[in-house]
Amino acid sequence: MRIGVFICQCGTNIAGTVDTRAVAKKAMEFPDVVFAVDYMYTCSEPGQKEIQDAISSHRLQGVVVAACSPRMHEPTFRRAVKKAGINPYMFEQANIREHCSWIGTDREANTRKAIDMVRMSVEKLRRNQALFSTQVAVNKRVLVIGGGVAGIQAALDCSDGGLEVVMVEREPSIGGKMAKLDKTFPTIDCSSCILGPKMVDVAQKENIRLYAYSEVEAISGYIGNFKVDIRKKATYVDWNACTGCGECTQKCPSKKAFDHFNEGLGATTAINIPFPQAIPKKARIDSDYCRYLTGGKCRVCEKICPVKAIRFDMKDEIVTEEVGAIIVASGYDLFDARVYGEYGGGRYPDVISAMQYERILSASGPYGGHIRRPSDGREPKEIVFISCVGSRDISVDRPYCSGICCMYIAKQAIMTRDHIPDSNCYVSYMDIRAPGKGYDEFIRRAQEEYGVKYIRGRVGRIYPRGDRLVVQGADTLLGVQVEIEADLVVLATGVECSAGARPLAEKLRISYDQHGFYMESHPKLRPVETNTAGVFLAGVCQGPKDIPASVGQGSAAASKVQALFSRDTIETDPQVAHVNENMCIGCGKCEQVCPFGAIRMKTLRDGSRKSEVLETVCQGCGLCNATCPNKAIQLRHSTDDQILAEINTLFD
Amino acid sequence: MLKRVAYYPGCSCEGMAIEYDQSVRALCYVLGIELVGIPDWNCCGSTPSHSYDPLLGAALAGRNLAIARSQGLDVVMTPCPSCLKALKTANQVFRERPSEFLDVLGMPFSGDVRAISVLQLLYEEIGPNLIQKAVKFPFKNKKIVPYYGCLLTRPPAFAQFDDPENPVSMDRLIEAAGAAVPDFPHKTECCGAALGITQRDVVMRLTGRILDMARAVGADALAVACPLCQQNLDLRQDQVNRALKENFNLPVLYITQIIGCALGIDRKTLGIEKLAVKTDALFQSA
Amino acid sequence: MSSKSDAKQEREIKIVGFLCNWCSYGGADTAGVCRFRQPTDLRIIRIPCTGRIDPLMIVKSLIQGADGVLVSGCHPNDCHYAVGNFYARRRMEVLKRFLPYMGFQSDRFRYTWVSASEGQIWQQVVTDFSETIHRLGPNPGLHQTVDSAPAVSWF
Amino acid sequence: MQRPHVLQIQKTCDQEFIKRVERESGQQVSKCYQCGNCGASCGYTFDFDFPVNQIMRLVQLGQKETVLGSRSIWLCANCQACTTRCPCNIEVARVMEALRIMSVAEGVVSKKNILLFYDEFLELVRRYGRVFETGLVARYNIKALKPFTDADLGPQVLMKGKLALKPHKIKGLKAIEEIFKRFESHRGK
Ligand SMILES: Cc1cc2nc3c(=O)[nH]c(=O)nc-3n(C[C@H](O)[C@H](O)[C@H](O)COP(=O)(O)OP(=O)(O)OC[C@H]3O[C@@H](n4cnc5c(N)ncnc54)[C@H](O)[C@@H]3O)c2cc1C
Ligand SMILES: Cc1cc2nc3c(=O)[nH]c(=O)nc-3n(C[C@H](O)[C@H](O)[C@H](O)COP(=O)(O)OP(=O)(O)OC[C@H]3O[C@@H](n4cnc5c(N)ncnc54)[C@H](O)[C@@H]3O)c2cc1C
Ligand code: SF4
Ligand code: SF4
Ligand code: SF4
Ligand code: SF4
Ligand code: SF4
Ligand code: SF4
Ligand code: SF4
Ligand code: SF4
Repeated sequence: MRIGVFICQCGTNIAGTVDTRAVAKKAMEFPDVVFAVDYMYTCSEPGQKEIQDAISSHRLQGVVVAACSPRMHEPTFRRAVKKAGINPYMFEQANIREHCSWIGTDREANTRKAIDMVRMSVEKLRRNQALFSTQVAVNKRVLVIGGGVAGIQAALDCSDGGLEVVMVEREPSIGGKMAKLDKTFPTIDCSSCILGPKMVDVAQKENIRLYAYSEVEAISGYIGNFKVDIRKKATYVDWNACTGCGECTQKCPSKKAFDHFNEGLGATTAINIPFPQAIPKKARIDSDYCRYLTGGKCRVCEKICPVKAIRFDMKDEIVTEEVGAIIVASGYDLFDARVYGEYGGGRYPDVISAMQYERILSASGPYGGHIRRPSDGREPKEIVFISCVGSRDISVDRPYCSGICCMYIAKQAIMTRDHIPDSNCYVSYMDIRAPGKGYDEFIRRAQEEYGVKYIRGRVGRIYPRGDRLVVQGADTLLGVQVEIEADLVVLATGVECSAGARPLAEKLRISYDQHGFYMESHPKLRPVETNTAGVFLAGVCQGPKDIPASVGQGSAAASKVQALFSRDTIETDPQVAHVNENMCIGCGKCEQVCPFGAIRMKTLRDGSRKSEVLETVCQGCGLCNATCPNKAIQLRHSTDDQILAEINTLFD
Repeated sequence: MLKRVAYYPGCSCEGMAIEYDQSVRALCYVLGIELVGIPDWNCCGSTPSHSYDPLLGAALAGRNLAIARSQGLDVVMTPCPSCLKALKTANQVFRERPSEFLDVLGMPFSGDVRAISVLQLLYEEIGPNLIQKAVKFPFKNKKIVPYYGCLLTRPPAFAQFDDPENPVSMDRLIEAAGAAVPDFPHKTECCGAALGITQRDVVMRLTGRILDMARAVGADALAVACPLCQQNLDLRQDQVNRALKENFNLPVLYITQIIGCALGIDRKTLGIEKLAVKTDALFQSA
Repeated sequence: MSSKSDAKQEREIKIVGFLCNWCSYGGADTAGVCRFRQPTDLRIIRIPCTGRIDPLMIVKSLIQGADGVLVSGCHPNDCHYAVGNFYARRRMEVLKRFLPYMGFQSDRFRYTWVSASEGQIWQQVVTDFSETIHRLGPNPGLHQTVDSAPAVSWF
Repeated sequence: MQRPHVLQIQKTCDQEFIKRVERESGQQVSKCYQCGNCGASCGYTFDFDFPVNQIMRLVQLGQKETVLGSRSIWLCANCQACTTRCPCNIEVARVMEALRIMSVAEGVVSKKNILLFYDEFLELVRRYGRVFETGLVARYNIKALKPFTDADLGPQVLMKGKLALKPHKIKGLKAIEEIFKRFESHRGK
């Protein structure tokens, strides 16, 4: 084999701590290497050209690039060598940047390490085989998990592009958090006015199939061909029949059911429609509160319902859908402020969360849009907002910034001053994070135009005095303690991963960070892709963000799906397992361990049993390879031979 | 349930807090807990020793633990939170800097003698339920607010007892004794601690705040579990009244005295008459 | 650590690392991108999944003269291939017990779970393991030959 | 302490000091992001010359003289409110304690009377093995030249038999003395 080696300097990123020239020189001594050179920016256009020219002038049959991580540029270089006529799998990349030049400054040690790494790549390359992808048909349907604003946007964009969409929403209605909001920053748009029409679109588009009050049970398959089991949870109402007239909710005698939509402020009936604009607008019975389902007596709704939609014997049901791509938009939950004992730990009714305040502000909320305090219904005059509750706080394991609360506090303070002109609003803050377009101006408006008083310093504790709450804080700019007697305290509780985010990730085989937010493929360059082909991310499930960013990501994920579906077939990854039938003894161990059911045992004409790999199903994990007692099944591009060669060459 | 513990009264229980000592002993006797004295115990060093390397205080406190160990006991109970802190610190310093600690202490030390407060003993080992059953003279129609002070539950990782922001152990015990417990926001606000002598004005202000809140929530009395708290709130109440031009008249009892009374132990035995603010109103049925 | 004088005095320490592509290799990338300083003794081999590792590869590395072997993959339940790391864990637990029997100090082999976001943890793992190996010194090689070791089934 | 008009950071930042505080308190002061919660929670802020969050800030900037000479570190009652509420898990009270110890060692204690009280206390422990309040208050009052501190309390506590007039000497005084001695020689090292 004729091998060419290209050592990248990456400007000074590599050359700063690795003697790239020396590495190139040394590489010339390795077996089969006929050409080696170092180059400033190998991935740049002239850099790639350099490789392609060398391929033709030196009649190279394989290429090693020692540069950044292959997770970064392997696809780039594979494309480049392919253009020059070499099979893309006759390429190896040694990671001398992330794993070498960037982790230490000892130039000699780094150079020795880089030489070793190039040597390993060369030895592996010498055992590479040309591999060829096959084509598989793509099922051009897309699953969207989560019907918040991010999921809605993704679904509508896909639908507009002519794709069939399956949407699964855990709650009885889509809309997510945004449906609960009153107004939205940085302009003061009415939330339901801008979200409502989109929700209606979801219901009306013929190519969107909505499963509300449903969850993903299991997922199998791979990009282009996923199979999804969906659990439709029992609503005890036949939604095909229910017209959403609401008669049942008027008459239901169980009136103390927890009102999820209003964040527990006020109560609802056991059979309820979550909110007037709900999509789908159907009734559901909350089995925890229904007198018949818990106590065996009542059935009032059944009598009332004009279309006889009530089904007390309804059970969960599993349906299966087949799709070619998945967009995850499962959103977030809010931090439970009860762990803050110093803020009352949930014991004071007038210390509320910002989402509760959002409901209080809303005309469709529990108080009809009049600002009142939950304890006695009095209109509050002194309102304190506390930022970073359950954010940027290591002691409660939430070290990250939630990114949205600085902005929504300003919004809520503005709305408060708007509703109650003779009120005083105070914001206790540590830093103000408002980097979006028009955002800082919005914060300034709160202070300058609306007279909201910002106090720099965290609040130490809150305690009641009479019917008011004493907020004991600090003004660190003045270096003093401050006390505010408040009628109402609003806690800007932070964003945390949605309940169930981790098990859902495990079903999808995507990764999540230590706080449960889903990992994108690359934080800068592949922000909506995951490492599992065909699974994309949108919205807060990937990390805290506001509505504009969630919508942007929803559209981005949709366009990724459209790009994927713009072809009728996709290339499979040829780095899959392969059986050498002569060596296979038919023990079946590989079949047992394969997590994807990609191995079948077959019987040859001579009666012997052999293993066979379904190449489109195989994901290339190599479990079978490690398991096979006879080493008859080998993972292509990562064979035993290749790995052992990499080890051996280190100690020659 | 613990039946037998080593007892470390601490210096203040020999003097200013003598009634705390009396009531602890009487209560434990009635509840069937044997208090085994630590022979020839010495002062635990308390806060002052910490102006120097914590080793000194740790070694002073450590000697008492070592003696308790040699008596075959593995739990030391003390009524005083400062002593409790010192005893626990000894174990902590032993874990963190064993060789230096042993050097200074100069006697065998195993680090396995647990230190608990009398409150912890009452709440965790005996429990409000048992106490409620034993109550003969409940404080009917009386409001008693629990004041925990700063050290009993803080910092939580060190104290390993109750909740740092809203402790409830004393609340439950007072309720068991038949009194009502209003929500008291200043349960753990610092009273001024040992600064009483050196910085009296500071203590006046902090103690005043606590008394003020107790009055505001309608307290007939306060319950405490710390000699320093008691001293600041009770003995200095007159000073506070003068300094702040107030007229507080709030009895401040040790939690052991309150339970003791409810169980029917003689008030004299409990040292009630040694308190500065008169308690008569508390014992008149309303 | 791997300072020049060190390298001159004794033969350079070499540690072989098997890292799964999805988590730990990414974690090592993250550590690099964040410029977290690490010792340079580690030579990383990228594999799709820790489940790909045949324990004999680890033994082979040690026989060849590796001073240490570090295996790292996705956290349990976070495996890109669902269960690969569970198989790996079982195999490596068995291996750990057999290493001394084969004449190797079991401290020369370690496995851990590091995700792609955990650059800092990767730094700690590498630093700590390298320190351990430096303490143990160069691998003296086999005390007994593998031939005398029993055939081991890895399940 | 007087606030500097212009803080010339390069000239006054003492890196060694920062390291020593970190070593002796076991806390990493750079973790503090100046939220102010400790200052908000501390009952003594009104009497401090620098709220405790500013003490943390001064340590971050290596302002050794200002910090060690501050009133705050001596008025701190070690109540642990700051430690309990610090969102960065800093044991702030341990930093305060380390600063007190350092200020004694450097001889720059601002509140000499408080140290005096503590020293008198320890002297009694050394002499008798236990502390008796009468002796403590009396000795302190004399040395602090405040002969009448708490004199108003005297009669009532006396009457109630709460004040021992004579110290209780423990038997193991030798052991106590040895602890002090070993401690002193240890500190000398
Ligand atoms: C008090 C407050 C005020 C705010 N104000 C503003 C504002 O003024 N302007 C602004 O830009 N942003 C604001 N935000 C932020 C805004 O709420 C979010 O940016 C936005 O809602 C994110 O949308 P999402 O679709 O990613 O998540 P979500 O709205 O959380 O939607 C996720 C959806 O997925 C569903 N789901 C979750 N798990 C599953 C599952 N396993 N299976 C199926 N379905 C699932 C959920 O039920 C939900 O319907 C505010 C946030 C708060 C807390
Ligand atoms: C000092 C500095 C450091 C930064 N560091 C980071 C960092 O570490 N991480 C990070 O995420 N971001 C960083 N950023 C931000 C980052 O640079 C931008 O987010 C990003 O480059 C934006 O890309 P863009 O394509 O939108 O714009 P640009 O990079 O500005 O690209 C716009 C292109 O359009 C061309 N163009 C302009 N007008 C016309 C026209 N009329 N016709 C044709 N072509 C036109 C321009 O010549 C240019 O090539 C940094 C920015 C600065 C200033
Ligand atoms: S190939 Fe990688 S290492 Fe080289 S210049 Fe490009 S980014 Fe840098
Ligand atoms: S269940 Fe019946 S009564 Fe209730 S909303 Fe539906 S149609 Fe109306
Ligand atoms: S049966 Fe249940 S849901 Fe229906 S009306 Fe009665 S309580 Fe309400
Ligand atoms: S956005 Fe503002 S309030 Fe929210 S966590 Fe970040 S800094 Fe705190
Ligand atoms: S590599 Fe083997 S075990 Fe893994 S998916 Fe493919 S066939 Fe199955
Ligand atoms: S494990 Fe190996 S030998 Fe056994 S059936 Fe599979 S390929 Fe054949
Ligand atoms: S420990 Fe000291 S600094 Fe901290 S809150 Fe208490 S008195 Fe203030
Ligand atoms: S509470 Fe902690 S982080 Fe906040 S200012 Fe005090 S020490 Fe710093």
